[in-house]
Amino acid sequence: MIQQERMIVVRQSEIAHHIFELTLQGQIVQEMNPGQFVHIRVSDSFEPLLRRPISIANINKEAGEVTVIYRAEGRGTSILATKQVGDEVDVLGPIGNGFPVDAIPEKGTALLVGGGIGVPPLYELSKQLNARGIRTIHVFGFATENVTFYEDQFSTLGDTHFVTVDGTKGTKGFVTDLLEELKPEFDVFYSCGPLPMLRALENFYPDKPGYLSFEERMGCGIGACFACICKTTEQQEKDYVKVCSDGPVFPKGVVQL
Amino acid sequence: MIQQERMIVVRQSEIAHHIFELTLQGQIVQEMNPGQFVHIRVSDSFEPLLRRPISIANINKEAGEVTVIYRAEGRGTSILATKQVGDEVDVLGPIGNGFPVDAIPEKGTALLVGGGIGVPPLYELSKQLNARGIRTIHVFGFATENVTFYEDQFSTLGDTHFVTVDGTKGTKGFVTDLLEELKPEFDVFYSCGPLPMLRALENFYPDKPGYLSFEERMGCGIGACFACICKTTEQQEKDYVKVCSDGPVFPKGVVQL
Amino acid sequence: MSKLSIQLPGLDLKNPIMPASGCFGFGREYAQLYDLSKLGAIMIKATTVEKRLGNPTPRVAETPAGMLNAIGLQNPGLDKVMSEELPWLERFDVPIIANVAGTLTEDYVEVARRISTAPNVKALELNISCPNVKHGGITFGTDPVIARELVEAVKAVSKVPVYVKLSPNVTNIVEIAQAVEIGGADGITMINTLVGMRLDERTGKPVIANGTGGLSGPAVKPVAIRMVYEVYKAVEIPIIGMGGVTNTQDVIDFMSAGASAVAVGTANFVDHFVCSNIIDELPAKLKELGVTHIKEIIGRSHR
Amino acid sequence: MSKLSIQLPGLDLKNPIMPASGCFGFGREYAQLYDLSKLGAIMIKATTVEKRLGNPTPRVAETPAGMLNAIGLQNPGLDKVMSEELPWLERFDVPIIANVAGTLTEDYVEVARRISTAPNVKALELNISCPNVKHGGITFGTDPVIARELVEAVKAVSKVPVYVKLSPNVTNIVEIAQAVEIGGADGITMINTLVGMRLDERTGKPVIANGTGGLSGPAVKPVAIRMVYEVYKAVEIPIIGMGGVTNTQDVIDFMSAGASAVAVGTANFVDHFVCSNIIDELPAKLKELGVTHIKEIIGRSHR
Ligand SMILES: Cc1cc2nc3c(=O)[nH]c(=O)nc-3n(C[C@H](O)[C@H](O)[C@H](O)COP(=O)(O)OP(=O)(O)OC[C@H]3O[C@@H](n4cnc5c(N)ncnc54)[C@H](O)[C@@H]3O)c2cc1C
Ligand SMILES: Cc1cc2nc3c(=O)[nH]c(=O)nc-3n(C[C@H](O)[C@H](O)[C@H](O)COP(=O)(O)OP(=O)(O)OC[C@H]3O[C@@H](n4cnc5c(N)ncnc54)[C@H](O)[C@@H]3O)c2cc1C
Ligand SMILES: Cc1cc2nc3c(=O)[nH]c(=O)nc-3n(C[C@H](O)[C@H](O)[C@H](O)COP(=O)(O)O)c2cc1C
Ligand SMILES: Cc1cc2nc3c(=O)[nH]c(=O)nc-3n(C[C@H](O)[C@H](O)[C@H](O)COP(=O)(O)O)c2cc1C
Ligand code: FES
Ligand code: FES
Repeated sequence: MIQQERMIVVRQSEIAHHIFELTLQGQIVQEMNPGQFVHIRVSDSFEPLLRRPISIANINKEAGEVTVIYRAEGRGTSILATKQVGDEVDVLGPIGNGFPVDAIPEKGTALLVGGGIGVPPLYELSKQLNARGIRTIHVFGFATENVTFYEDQFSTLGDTHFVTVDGTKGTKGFVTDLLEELKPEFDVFYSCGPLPMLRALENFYPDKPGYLSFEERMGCGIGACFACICKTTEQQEKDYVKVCSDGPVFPKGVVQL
Repeated sequence: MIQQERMIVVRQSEIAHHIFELTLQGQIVQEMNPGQFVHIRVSDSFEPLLRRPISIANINKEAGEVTVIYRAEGRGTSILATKQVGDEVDVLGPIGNGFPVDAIPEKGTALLVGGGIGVPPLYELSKQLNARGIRTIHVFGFATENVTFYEDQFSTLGDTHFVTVDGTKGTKGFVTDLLEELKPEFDVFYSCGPLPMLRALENFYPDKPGYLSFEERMGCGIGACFACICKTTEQQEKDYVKVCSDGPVFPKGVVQL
Repeated sequence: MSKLSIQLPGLDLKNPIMPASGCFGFGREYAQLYDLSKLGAIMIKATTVEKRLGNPTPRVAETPAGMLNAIGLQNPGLDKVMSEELPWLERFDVPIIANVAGTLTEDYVEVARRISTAPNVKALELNISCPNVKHGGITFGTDPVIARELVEAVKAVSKVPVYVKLSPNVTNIVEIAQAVEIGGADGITMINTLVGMRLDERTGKPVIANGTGGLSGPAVKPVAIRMVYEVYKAVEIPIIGMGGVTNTQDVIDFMSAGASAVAVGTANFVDHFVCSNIIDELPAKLKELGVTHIKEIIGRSHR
Repeated sequence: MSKLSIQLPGLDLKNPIMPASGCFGFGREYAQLYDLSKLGAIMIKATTVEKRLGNPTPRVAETPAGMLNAIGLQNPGLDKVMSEELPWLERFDVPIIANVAGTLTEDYVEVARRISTAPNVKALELNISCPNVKHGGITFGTDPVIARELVEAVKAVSKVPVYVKLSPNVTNIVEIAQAVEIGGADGITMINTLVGMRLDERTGKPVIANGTGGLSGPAVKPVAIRMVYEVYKAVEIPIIGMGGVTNTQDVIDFMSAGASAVAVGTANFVDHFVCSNIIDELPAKLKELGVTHIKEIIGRSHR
């Protein structure tokens, strides 16, 4: 159930260039699943006005803590980056349908493909897949070395490969270049990242089941305002889906890419 | 000269109910005089948009510190009240023409009459008058006991009398009731407070020289926008004065009351 | 709570607070958060004869103390609204105000005729901010004659009172308000959004795919208050005010200016419990103002 | 700094940044803060034939990300502006744009005729947001015919190019822009303030003594950008854009939408060095955008 809660900042740090890791404590953590997101109000004033959707990167139900990882670039996320331990943050969540952890056969292998700030939700996903005994392969693309993060964290969970556009870390190029080279064996792929990456991936693995997480500008974040619509493919019965409440994760082939 | 400076909060505390004492450090303190004010931007965002005019209550040129005392009631002052030691505050100042400390004969007596949040500028004034060897009598009106402040500070400078509307501290009633009773002997009066008080005072001492500090809603705070106009009395050559740049202090008889 | 009750044509409101059209869908999502029976009324998303898929995305953009939207009246169409959305809403004890849109007078008439028969639809809200294709795309709500004629046509078929939602993008809103009053409107709702635009900082192109969007949120409140104030002086029919309401004080402000009830739009996206919270806070606010019934606030700016 | 220079009718601008009329007086106060020769131009406070004392106070009120003002065109009158203010401004190397106001066409004509002879006045800005007493108080700027006739009358006497300042409180701003272009306007400045109101929270009465006031500041920027964008497509004459500019990015946005230069109003009250700071920051911003001369930005939204 979606709730609105004033969560408490328990940790915040800059883990890469303009990339922040923020841990919040509160009741609503108990309801969270990988691939869902929270809708964060960064200020109690009306400037900026709208909430910011941010993916859930790490869930710790015992401690009642959730970690998000975000790039502080625009007006809202820059304000979020100033929050200090003990501050309250107004969070609406958890929202949406996340990654299906059980969409993969037992002892199977999952390919997790992330791009930039699309990588965070794959961390909790990978943790939960590993907990189910699934092998995970991580292939992540970033613009450049100084915006990469969580290499150690992912490496303890499975094979982890980085690719950067400028070649400053790992292979040079895009994730598909690396996949071409690695030719990983797997059962299901899960992905989150920029649209061109999702598109390339769908074309790259036409025969594999996959789940993609989408981004769209949001208003309400709960399905009421029709801001975050994606057109569906012709095979679908519905003409459109809402990223916030129907997604953000959809099986491949649902959303028109 | 008016300057814009990011001053540093060195102290802030609530000294009465919703009444805050804030001390800021910066270069512009060197230029300050009693009765002038500073124009404070309470937030770097545009919400709230306008600066807040606040009187200078205490100047410490050696330490480069200025103290202001304000009531945190509206949107802007409430934000100001959250500033913590070390925070920066954007201050424009010092602004306007303050109280003339030398408008009184040597060894003379000054009557300082303040109402509520009009009391603060009289503190620096009293300090400077006392430094010149002037005797000061302080008569201050407040709504109720829990919004009074600086009794000790003023008492060390001269006779200090409080009056409250509800009688919870000092005499019950208005400053004029108390003046009726005290019948103080003095040479010049200085006053800051609500308009009805200033009006009553002008009528009360028709034969004494006096200086009154005015309030008006402000835009620019420096004389450019014509927001803070007061009509002048018929005796004046100019039709109007600007509270920000011509005032906030005017000799009695200048402003139409 | 009877000190909050308001009677308006067709509407028996427990309290004067209702979500604005387009900001609350058909209620399903917010029903997850709180009991919709608490609300004074619900203004549902614009309904058109045929389903509409709306504009390309991005459809929203943030602006200083406001937002732009160009949803494009996306809705499932009259049939589905009648067969699925309205019956679902019947579980709540709350009157529904159906927002009616179209591009031809016939569209409005068709939606009004049928939707006004739904048992829980207690009033219509004519969204006259749509471009009228017959008159070369000129917006219904910007011409007093076209607006009046539309109201007359809808009034002729509607089984419930008709409120007309005014566009603020006009030189003289009083003229439009008087025209729809003459046309037979039972009430006025105002304001709809101001037309605005935001550009992408890097490319300089409009952020919203549609180019322009409708500005809403706190930024527009001064314009909305001014318009409610002006229209209140000029018409006899009641006004439901909106535009930038985010808290209880804003409700008092709109009612002071002359609104008999108040709708909350954009603020539902920022504080998802805002309508519910305002309803809880109103009694204390009335006490603070020394008022025994909220009706006494209506139009006090003018007294 | 020549990568910032802009040539417009009558105006040789070092850079496209100028304070907006009414927000900078006649320059004296801001001259205490920085060298006015740095500015592209200065739009001085509205000047009328006779001195005006303006409206009662309070004249300003704060609103979400904006403010209302009802100064009421207070100014010392044409004689004093000619004999004291303009000569004083001659010490700076900066073109002056004289904002001209009145309530009769004759008033505008008289001010325009005389003020356009001042050596440093390089252009006029006709403030057509004033009510026209002859036409029953209808604002000059809301009727295309009245607006065009006013421009024709002023053009007939002015010795310098005439820019017309458009009011945003109209149904169709393009129509007004085209009318003043036909009337002979050399350029357009836009937008003036939106009419708004704020109520006192306790009493419910308007905060501003005048009742309504003009809304300015960041809140109105989306409306201003939309209008500049629309007018740019419809006229050939250049536009000086304004409405909510607070920083360098806002300047880029207005120029992208089609403005050839940009005026900064309310922001001068918030950051008193804003014009000077923007001028300093523009070169780096152009570099960031990969542009060699600021002209290349003008109208890029449309390309
Ligand atoms: C489901 C979902 C999950 C996301 N998860 C993450 C995450 O884990 N980490 C992360 O860094 N980012 C994530 N994003 C993107 C993040 O929401 C935007 O980067 C952020 O909203 C930008 O806000 P700002 O204040 O920095 O920028 P501004 O420029 O101030 O934003 C202006 C407006 O545009 C919206 N906006 C701008 N960019 C985007 C975008 N890419 N997607 C949606 N809205 C946008 C903002 O929400 C705001 O309403 C996610 C987006 C979605 C939809
Ligand atoms: C020269 C001068 C000196 C002042 N000195 C002091 C002081 O030392 N201590 C103190 O507590 N107050 C002082 N005031 C009053 C103080 O400026 C206001 O209380 C304050 O601006 C209110 O801001 P807010 O954010 O609390 O209220 P809001 O309601 O958010 O204010 C909204 C707008 O109205 C303006 N405003 C509201 N009340 C006043 C007022 N009384 N005078 C001028 N503008 C107002 C605000 O500046 C702001 O622009 C002084 C005012 C002036 C003109
Ligand atoms: C996302 C969104 C969708 C809207 N859709 C509609 C609509 O379908 N019909 C309508 O009459 N108004 C619509 N509106 C306008 C609102 O009902 C309301 O008039 C306007 O937003 C001003 O109120 P606010 O500032 O409280 O949002 C919409 C507004 C928003 C923000
Ligand atoms: C206090 C104030 C006074 C103004 N006076 C005038 C004026 O005399 N003549 C005029 O044409 N515009 C006047 N304006 C309008 C501004 O020039 C400008 O068009 C408007 O404020 C929008 O710009 P901004 O949002 O940057 O302030 C005034 C604006 C303010 C805030
Ligand atoms: S953000 Fe409102 S429907 Fe998705
Ligand atoms: S506040 Fe602008 S002239 Fe005084």
